[in-house]
Amino acid sequence: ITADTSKWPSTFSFGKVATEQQIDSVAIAILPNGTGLPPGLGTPKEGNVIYITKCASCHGANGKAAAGEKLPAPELASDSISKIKTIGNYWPYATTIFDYVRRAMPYNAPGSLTNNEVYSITAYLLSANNIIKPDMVINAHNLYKINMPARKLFIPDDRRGGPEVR
Amino acid sequence: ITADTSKWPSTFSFGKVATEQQIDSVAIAILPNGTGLPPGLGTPKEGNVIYITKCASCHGANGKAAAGEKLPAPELASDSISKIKTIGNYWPYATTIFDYVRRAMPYNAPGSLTNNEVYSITAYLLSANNIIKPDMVINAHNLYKINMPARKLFIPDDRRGGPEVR
Amino acid sequence: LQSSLTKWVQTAGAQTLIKNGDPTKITGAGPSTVGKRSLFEKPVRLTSDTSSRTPLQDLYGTITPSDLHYERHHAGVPVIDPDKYELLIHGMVGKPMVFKLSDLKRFPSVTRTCFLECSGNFRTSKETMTPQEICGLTSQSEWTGVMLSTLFREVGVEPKATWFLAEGSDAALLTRSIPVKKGWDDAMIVYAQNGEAIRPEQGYPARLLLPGWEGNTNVKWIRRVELSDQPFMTREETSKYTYPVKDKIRQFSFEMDARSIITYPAYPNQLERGWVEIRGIAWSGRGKIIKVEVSTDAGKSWNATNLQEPVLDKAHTYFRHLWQWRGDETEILSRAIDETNYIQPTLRQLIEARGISASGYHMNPITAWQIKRDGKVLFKPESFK
Amino acid sequence: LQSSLTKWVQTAGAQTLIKNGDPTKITGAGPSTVGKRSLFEKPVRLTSDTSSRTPLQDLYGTITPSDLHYERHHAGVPVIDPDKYELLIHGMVGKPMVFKLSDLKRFPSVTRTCFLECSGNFRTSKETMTPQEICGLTSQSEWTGVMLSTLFREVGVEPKATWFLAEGSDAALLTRSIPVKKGWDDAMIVYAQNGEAIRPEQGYPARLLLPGWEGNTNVKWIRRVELSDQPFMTREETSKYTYPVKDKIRQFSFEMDARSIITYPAYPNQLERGWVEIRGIAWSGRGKIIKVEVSTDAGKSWNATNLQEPVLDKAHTYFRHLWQWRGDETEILSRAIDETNYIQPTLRQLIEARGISASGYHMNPITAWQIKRDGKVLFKPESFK
Ligand code: HEC
Ligand code: HEC
Ligand SMILES: [Ca+2]
Ligand SMILES: [Ca+2]
Ligand SMILES: [Ca+2]
Ligand SMILES: [Ca+2]
Ligand SMILES: [Ca+2]
Ligand SMILES: [Ca+2]
Ligand SMILES: [Co+2]
Ligand SMILES: [Co+2]
Repeated sequence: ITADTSKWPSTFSFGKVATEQQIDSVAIAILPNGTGLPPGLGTPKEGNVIYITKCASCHGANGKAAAGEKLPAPELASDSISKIKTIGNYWPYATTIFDYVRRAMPYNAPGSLTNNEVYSITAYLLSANNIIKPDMVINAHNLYKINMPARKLFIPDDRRGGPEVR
Repeated sequence: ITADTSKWPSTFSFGKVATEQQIDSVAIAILPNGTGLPPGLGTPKEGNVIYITKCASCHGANGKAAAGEKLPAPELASDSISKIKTIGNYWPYATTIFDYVRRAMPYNAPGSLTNNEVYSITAYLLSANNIIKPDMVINAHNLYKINMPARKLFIPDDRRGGPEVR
Repeated sequence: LQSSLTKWVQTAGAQTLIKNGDPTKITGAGPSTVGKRSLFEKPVRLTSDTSSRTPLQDLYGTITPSDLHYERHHAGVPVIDPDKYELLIHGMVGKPMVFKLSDLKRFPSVTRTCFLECSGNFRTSKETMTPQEICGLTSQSEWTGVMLSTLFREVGVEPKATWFLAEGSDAALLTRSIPVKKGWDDAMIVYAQNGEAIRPEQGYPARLLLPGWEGNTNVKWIRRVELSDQPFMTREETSKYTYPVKDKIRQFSFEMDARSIITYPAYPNQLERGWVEIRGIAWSGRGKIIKVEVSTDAGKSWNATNLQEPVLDKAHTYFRHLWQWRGDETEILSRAIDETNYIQPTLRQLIEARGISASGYHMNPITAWQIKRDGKVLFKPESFK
Repeated sequence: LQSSLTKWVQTAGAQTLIKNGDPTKITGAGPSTVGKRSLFEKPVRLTSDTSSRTPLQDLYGTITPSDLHYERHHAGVPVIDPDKYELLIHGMVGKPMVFKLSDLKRFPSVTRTCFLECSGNFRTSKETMTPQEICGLTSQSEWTGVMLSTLFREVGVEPKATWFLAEGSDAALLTRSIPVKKGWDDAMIVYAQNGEAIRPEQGYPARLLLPGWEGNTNVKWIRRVELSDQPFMTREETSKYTYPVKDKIRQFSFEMDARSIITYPAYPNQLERGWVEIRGIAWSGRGKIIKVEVSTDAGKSWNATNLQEPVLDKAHTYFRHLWQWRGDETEILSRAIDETNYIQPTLRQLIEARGISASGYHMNPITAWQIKRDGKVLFKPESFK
């Protein structure tokens, strides 16, 4: 699967140079260092209101299933005894919450939230997982600095190839 | 695409030995030496009657298209000036007529003719192509002996492989 | 509550018809038991009463989707119940036998990819012809089945048997005589195509596969193999699938000689100036393709092309050649060269070799495409009578 | 009069529903624009809300029919108009560019066959599980498209770029971070599958193909590639597609380790005494399969099997082994060995290596089938928690 590119032209000139506007309209990804976070802000309290209206029907009242309840979507918050993987005990970067919710949630209306709504929901979920205080204001300058408990557990693939089962 | 059969058993014992009856019910092929021709007989005259009822609608009144007519099926008889390939100028073996008509014609009711009907139609088609006399009786003992004009033209593939275009 | 997600997903299913919505904002349809093509893709075979042609210009790579495999029937497509299906092998054998489909599947099996081509796969008339119209009676599949030699071994083919009859269970009871040698060599009884059961139009539940040999000999819906010491001289090997060569008629012309066709750019493509990857398929019934050459100057000079690996025996081989079109009028051509060093001929060479009464069988001439100054690509018809 | 034949043929078309007639006496249906499966064959994917599984036990050879390719979606299947489709490549590049589908198709193209497998492809619970239920989240296609390296060259990827983000245009806007090295190595943007346009469920009109890497990274419906000097830590590479290994969580576990499964005999087959060709598929995300071994005595001894040629890199490889079953109760197992000399492990070996909190991701244990005295074939479930 390697082509002999020695006779290729330096450019085929297919396609067009992307304009800044074209890029900005879709380049919504956020890096763990906060690059890409938009202006705006949010609080757990406002997030809670939005969460109840737009998220709770699938993810449970507080991001948790009541006893015996089977949710159609993953639980999002955990207490210390929970074995279920949630933001609190499994997510290594707070920026991922903002990025994911903005692109994919609510499941039935993805891309419908304003940046402020996403900041608020992110703040609410972090608070519900006891990671931030219930009155913290979240924005582009502090979200990426939040220390996530699971961060220290993550290691890049340590399989080494070859005969070893790992 | 060659298997190492050295470790194979002498027989896998899948399938069943075929009974004589099973074979006879389907083994209808006829060799050019007449092997396989069934008992029975036919004449061009009787064949003509059957032909008109069961064949002419597709193959034309006498196995030929009238001027300007486009038949839905091949012409079956030719005169000396015709360039169209028919039984008379292209078929190398008379046995093929019996074999083919019995298995495949009439197109809309294949396998519906009796052996005597097939003998008669074969006789008719040979006669319509001026290969036999209009009063000849055709049966298992003489069909394969009929000399077909095109026979001498046929040669087995004379391409020899390799670079030659042939 | 689980059902609320199911409901969202199902509601979303109805939205597949929304062609103009932003797909990133509409939950899509959920998984299905059997997939379908995109609403925007409608490749079709071109049908006649007795055949249909593969849309070569719409395809990429080497596999023909099974539902687009070319067809050539002599009495339509039979409906065969696989539980009632039987293959009889008899004649000059030690032990005549009947195999059910389930028996055939129990034998050691083999998978191979090869092309099929109708030996009548040749048309030339007007400039507005697509690869499908010119050359669409060839397709390629991955076939799985049992080697005919495995069955020959099981029934004990007698040494004096030199030919066998293959008979289909269609309404034509189509029959062909095949040299036993091919049976021992690489013939197969195949029951699977591109991973699944063979399709009805390709011989369900089982067909004869004779790699590299003219399509008609690959008897579909095969029900019977009769070993003999001579050919049966069936209608399909006398009246049909034979052709005048000078003052003789060539019979039992089995192998398909090497051939190729450029499928891009081709009619009805509209070429744009600049770099063009010329693409096409090449194949030979006599073995592997070792080289495909392309000319972009109407046959004056020829360039080697890249062959897509793996290059398989008797298989469509994808070729590609990078070319810079500067807007000049020209002709582009391809020619296949196989491992026997056969070079795909021009129509003139074929007529020279076979005489002017050459018929449409086993015609494998070089196909030329005309490139017009405005980028129109047109077939270059050549009179052949 | 031509139409009278057409009429016969069309009347015959209605007869396809006659299942019990003698097919040699009924003219069959004529050719069609698009073929259909036999009425007697109904292979189906097994669906859940978000996935569907390939019926491995119904298949032969190495190609998965496109409409039976496994699915795993995170927001369903989007409907994408190919004329509106665009791929943006930007970030750490010399020249950010937008390619329409027609642009992508103009670049030098490549065809390759490889498997895809969801890294969550592992189930074990009861004895009555088919290969499809245990292991149906893997399929294989022949893919055609442009090497990602060709596009990297075109946009001028900066040397400091070490990762790229791949983003789908489904309603999940699914994103994964991929090392740039894979992009230069064998990554592709593919637009064709098994000869035709890629199917909607596999990413129409174009997807990322990362041969050998976990299914989720092969981003479907790809709309954007952003070059960066670090991974983006998206939800799919943090919350999902990571797994506990002892006291750590393994992330960016891309390669699918070698695996195999016997697809015949398997549940629900009923075995008959005598010779049996054991058949199955083996694959590795790290290169070619060099050997598949089968045990017919519950793992005490192992036999080499025949591998169907051509054996391709990172591809489902069909294996076969002839075995005589005399009616004894036993277990049959297969294990794949790849060109890195990795030997497919047992579940116990995997748990030993990863600890008891091992999840279902990247689990590739040996699958065992129990053969009962009466010929019943049952899966052998193993508790793993
Ligand atoms: C209609 C159902 C539904 C609604 C409403 C919904 N979600 Fe979800 N959510 C899902 C499903 C289903 C998933 C799992 C998707 C997947 O795995 O690809 C999910 C996943 C998530 C995840 C990732 C969980 C994990 O463990 O990886 C987060 C975070 C999330 N949703 C947040 C939200 C927020 C915030 C809202 C409201 C603004 C919301 N969801 C509304 C169905 C819903
Ligand atoms: C409904 C139309 C129809 C009827 C009725 C019909 N035929 Fe045919 N016949 C065809 C067609 C169509 C073909 C060409 C089949 C093919 O090429 O596979 C054909 C081919 C033949 C051929 C071979 C011609 C050649 O050049 O190879 C013969 C001989 C023949 N028919 C004889 C008969 C006879 C005898 C009958 C009546 C008993 C008959 N046909 C009735 C449609 C018909
Ligand atoms: Ca790795
Ligand atoms: Ca020959
Ligand atoms: Ca017609
Ligand atoms: Ca049945
Ligand atoms: Ca479900
Ligand atoms: Ca369009
Ligand atoms: Co043909
Ligand atoms: Co997956």
